[in-house]
Amino acid sequence: MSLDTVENAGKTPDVELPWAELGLKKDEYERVVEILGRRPTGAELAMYSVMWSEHCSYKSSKVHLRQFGEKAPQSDALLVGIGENAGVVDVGNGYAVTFKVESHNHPSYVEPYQGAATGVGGIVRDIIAMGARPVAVVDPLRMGAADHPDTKRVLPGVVAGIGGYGNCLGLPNIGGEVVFDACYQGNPLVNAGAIGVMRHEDIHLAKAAGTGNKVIMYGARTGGDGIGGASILASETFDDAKPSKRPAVQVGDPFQEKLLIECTLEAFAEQLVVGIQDLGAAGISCATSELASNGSGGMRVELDDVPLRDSTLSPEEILMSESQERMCAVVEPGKVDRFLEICEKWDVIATVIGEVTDGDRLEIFWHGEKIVDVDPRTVAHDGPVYERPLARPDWQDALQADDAGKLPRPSTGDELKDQVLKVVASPNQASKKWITQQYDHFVQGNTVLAQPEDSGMIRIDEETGLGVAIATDGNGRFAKLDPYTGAQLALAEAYRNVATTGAKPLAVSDCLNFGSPEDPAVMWQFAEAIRGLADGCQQLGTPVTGGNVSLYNQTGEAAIHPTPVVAVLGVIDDVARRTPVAFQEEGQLLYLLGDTREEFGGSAWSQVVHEHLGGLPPAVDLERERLLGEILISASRDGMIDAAHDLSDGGLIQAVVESALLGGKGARLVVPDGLDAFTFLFSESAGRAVVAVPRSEELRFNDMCGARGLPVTRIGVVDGESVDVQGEFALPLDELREAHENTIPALLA
Amino acid sequence: MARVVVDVMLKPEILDPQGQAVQRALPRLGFDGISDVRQGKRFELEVDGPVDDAALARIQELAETFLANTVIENFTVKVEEPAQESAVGAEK
Amino acid sequence: MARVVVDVMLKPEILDPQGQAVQRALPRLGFDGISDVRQGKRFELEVDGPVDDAALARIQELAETFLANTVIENFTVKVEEPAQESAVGAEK
Amino acid sequence: MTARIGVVTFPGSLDDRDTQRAIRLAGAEPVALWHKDKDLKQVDAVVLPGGFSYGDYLRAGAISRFSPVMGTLIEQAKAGLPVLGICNGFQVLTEAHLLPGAMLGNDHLHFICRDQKLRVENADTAWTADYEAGQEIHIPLKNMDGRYVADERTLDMLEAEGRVAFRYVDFNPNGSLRDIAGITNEAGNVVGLMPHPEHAVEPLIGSGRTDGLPFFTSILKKLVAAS
Ligand SMILES: Nc1ncnc2c1ncn2[C@@H]1O[C@H](COP(=O)(O)OP(=O)(O)O)[C@@H](O)[C@H]1O
Ligand SMILES: [Mg+2]
Repeated sequence: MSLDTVENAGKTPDVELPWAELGLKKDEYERVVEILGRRPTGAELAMYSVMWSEHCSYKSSKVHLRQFGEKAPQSDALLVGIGENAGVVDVGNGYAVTFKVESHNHPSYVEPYQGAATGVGGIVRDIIAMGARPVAVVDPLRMGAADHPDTKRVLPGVVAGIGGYGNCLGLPNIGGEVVFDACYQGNPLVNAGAIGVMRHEDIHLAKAAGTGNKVIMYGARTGGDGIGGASILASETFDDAKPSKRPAVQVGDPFQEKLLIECTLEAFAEQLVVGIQDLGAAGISCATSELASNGSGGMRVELDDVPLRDSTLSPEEILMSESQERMCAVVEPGKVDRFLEICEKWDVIATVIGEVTDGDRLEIFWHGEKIVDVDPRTVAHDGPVYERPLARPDWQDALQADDAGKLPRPSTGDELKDQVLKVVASPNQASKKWITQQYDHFVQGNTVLAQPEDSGMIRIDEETGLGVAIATDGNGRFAKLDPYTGAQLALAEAYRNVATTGAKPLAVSDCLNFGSPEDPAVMWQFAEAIRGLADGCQQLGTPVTGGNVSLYNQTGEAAIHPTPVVAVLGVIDDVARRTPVAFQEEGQLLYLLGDTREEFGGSAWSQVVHEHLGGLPPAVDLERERLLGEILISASRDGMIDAAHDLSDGGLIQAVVESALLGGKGARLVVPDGLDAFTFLFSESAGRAVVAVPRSEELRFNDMCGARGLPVTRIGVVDGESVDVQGEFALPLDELREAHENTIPALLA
Repeated sequence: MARVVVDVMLKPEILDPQGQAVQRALPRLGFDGISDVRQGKRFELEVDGPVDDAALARIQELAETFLANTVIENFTVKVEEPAQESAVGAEK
Repeated sequence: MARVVVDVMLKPEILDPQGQAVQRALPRLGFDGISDVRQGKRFELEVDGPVDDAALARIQELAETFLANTVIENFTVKVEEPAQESAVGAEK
Repeated sequence: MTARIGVVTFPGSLDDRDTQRAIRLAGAEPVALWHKDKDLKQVDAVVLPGGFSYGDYLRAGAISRFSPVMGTLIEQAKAGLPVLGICNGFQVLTEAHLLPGAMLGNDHLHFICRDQKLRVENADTAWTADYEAGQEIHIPLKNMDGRYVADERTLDMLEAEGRVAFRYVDFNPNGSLRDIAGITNEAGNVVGLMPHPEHAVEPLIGSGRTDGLPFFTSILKKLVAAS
């Protein structure tokens, strides 16, 4: 069959297109026919099918995600909310910050290096598309069992890919996570986040306004990569001679993306850009339909003008290609020449492919024939919305009844010591230095804090020292035990991590990684997690500015743990006040902030010592988190603390060991009255941090906590060459260091 | 002892940023007339014992499972006959 | 149009950690009997027009000044005869 | 008067802005130079900054070495213009044969980013006069292709002529022969090293030390004295 034009589609209403192979449901196809008033052309079907896919349309998650808007707390800081490429927050002094987390899970399993690399590339383009200069990246990762042979294939490849791309772009990597759990064996999670900075007046939105304005594609040539269904359209049904398998994995070119960043920023600086959109999932289909539908008019595109890497591509394939490192800008006719000049300066290929029209149609032409004639809103915004059935899993009660509090506990000091060593050396608690030293932390010369600090911190203004901090957290084990609480715990931990470094938490982005939405149990986990996160953000006053949903993380019947990953962004008015994790000086007093309860459900201890997952996760008290945050920020501002570390996985002992190893200074700890040593060391109660207070500040610090009603307990002092728990055990720093630092290299190197 | 060479190249439809960077530099160096450059990997394996069909089958498998990722790369396996080697080029 | 292949390998006296990493992984993958692995680069150049002596001389120069760094690498230049190519191996 | 120090931006340069900041902090005037311009804008010295010029494709520095700016730079460096190559800049200098030897992939095959201890072996170059010979400093290091190699004869010559400018101490992060972190040409005006002094010029930022600042004050003093 030759070219399927709009005219042809009108004349041949009975031709049945392969909608099922493209992933559309029968009723979805019928809706397309209804919208158009005729059957779609192949090119139109290509566009609808990708734009109405789960990934692009959020059809299963939309009804739940609405809560982020409905429950959004009043926040003066929010300049651009959910719905744009990334949210934008005011951080003062005329600066705005944009940030977002996305997933690149599946491709990273198939081709770890390129999958992870292109994940970084994609999230960075979202940031540029807002008008911002990207300033840092983070990479929350979840892998299969640490000792599984396939983990040795996937993780080093993923790390090399993230580093390979981010390092080459010149973006410091300032945070992330590495979590191992067998549930991720066939579905590792590779999430990537980026932060960008701009002046308020530079915020750009994805819209094509102004009749006669030109649509310019620039960046890499379009190739046949990342085309799923289009090749079915193009080959099996329309032209059997074509190769039917196009690669689903793409190779990234970070060098090209670096040039894209520079030339985009130069064009912004000269105010040449009316609207801009990156080309990510669904490629040109997405960029043109979104630009057009967010603008006032229509758009006309000459597909022949798209620079190609492979001249045999069909128009359907060009529309669906997900080739990396491409952008689309809308530019006034008088400024087109200058825009093209800047692209040429940076050796970036740029071509005018269309213009904004005064109609309301998106029309696409190929060899002079019209192959697409649609209302762009129906493609970009009117996708199907599903209220999928959800049901609390039948195993949930039994899981929660299997209380971790009943597990045998260590009964002697020696036993306690052995278990401490075991936890500190376990893959999830061990130092991730082998991984993070493959990332550039220094580039751009503004990094204040990076791994292994509680949050990453970047100076954004040299004059004043204004800075931003970011932390990402998630705990699939907690979320499995109770998805509502689990999501709030992820939020609480990221919030706490930011506050611990002295920054004020402002806003949230998230990446929601779950199994199949067609499984009611998974859908229930998903709905509960969103409800928890939305409620939590409302209570903490930190709006969700954007994020990403990744579903179908499932091997056969087995879904991953529900894994909401939460990123919290904070601001600090002078980075000189930042509080580091490392103990700074011998003799400083150690205080534990917050309440410690017997909470072991989902804990590191239960996993490492008993391979157990059951019971309830720690309780969440967000008012307490907020108070703790305020105290940590005030203490940093007033110079009352010299080091601080939030407590999370592994409990107090893990935090103290990390601060001690980083500072090269030991600690003497005393078990406080009313607690047994085991609970003191291993409980994972939320809302806690440990701080080191210079003796001169002791009174002032205690008074402040007392006045605000935050429980504060003196637990010891920074001292010596070991971590010493009075009456229980002493562990030399050397021994702890070996335990903590050798695990990951032994598994991966 | 014999040498087996495994050449691994990106599939033609996959972007080859390295090859492209080389090609784009050629005009600046004063080289015209080269319309495409692809850059891949060459593995030289020194095999103990005879390179019989069984040995080659195993190397074929090695290439497929380890030296190349066949999602994005093609490979070829060749036994190198020392005499024939540098057909035109001189080894420098 | 013809294809010219330039193979670039590290000089024998230069440590090749990539090749060594491959070789070290072999026993784990169940492959014995390979005593050495070296990893290098393969460039495939598509040449417009005939590959005559003049063209080859130019490519030789290109390899020497650009594709290889002769401080550390050796190279060979070969015209690829399409028919002869995959001597033993199948292209996968 | 103060000195004007050029910083070349190649496509893919990353630390050009940081290097300009370091020059400013040292009290000199940074001047942006563009790879496509042959003109060096009459600067008094040039820094080739770190990064991944041309993506490090082919070999690190191999493509940049042929850019128009390098034509002029090679000529003037031979005539005595002070040139500092940091990381990618060092790689460009070896590819351009302004410095002997070559840079290869790290022996452990990974990118490595760390605060690295170095010893200043030669404090007589244009860029190291503010250090003492034998002084140990900490400078951030971050690279994929940082393994310095040269044949034995060249290495012996470098040692004999005191042209090993910096050596890694306690830990060799990339397999460089004889722990070489940086070298100088015979005249001492061209220096290249893998670690990044421009990332060690402010307390709090990066490694939090200022051990890298003397690179920039050394050249400033020399230039001001000469003028
Ligand atoms: N994949 C990664 N990329 C970058 N940084 C990481 C990564 N994994 C862990 N880190 C960093 O290592 C440190 C410890 O991580 P983690 O134990 O997860 O922190 P926390 O428990 O405080 O959230 C943090 O600074 C974190 O940002
Ligand atoms: Mg923390």
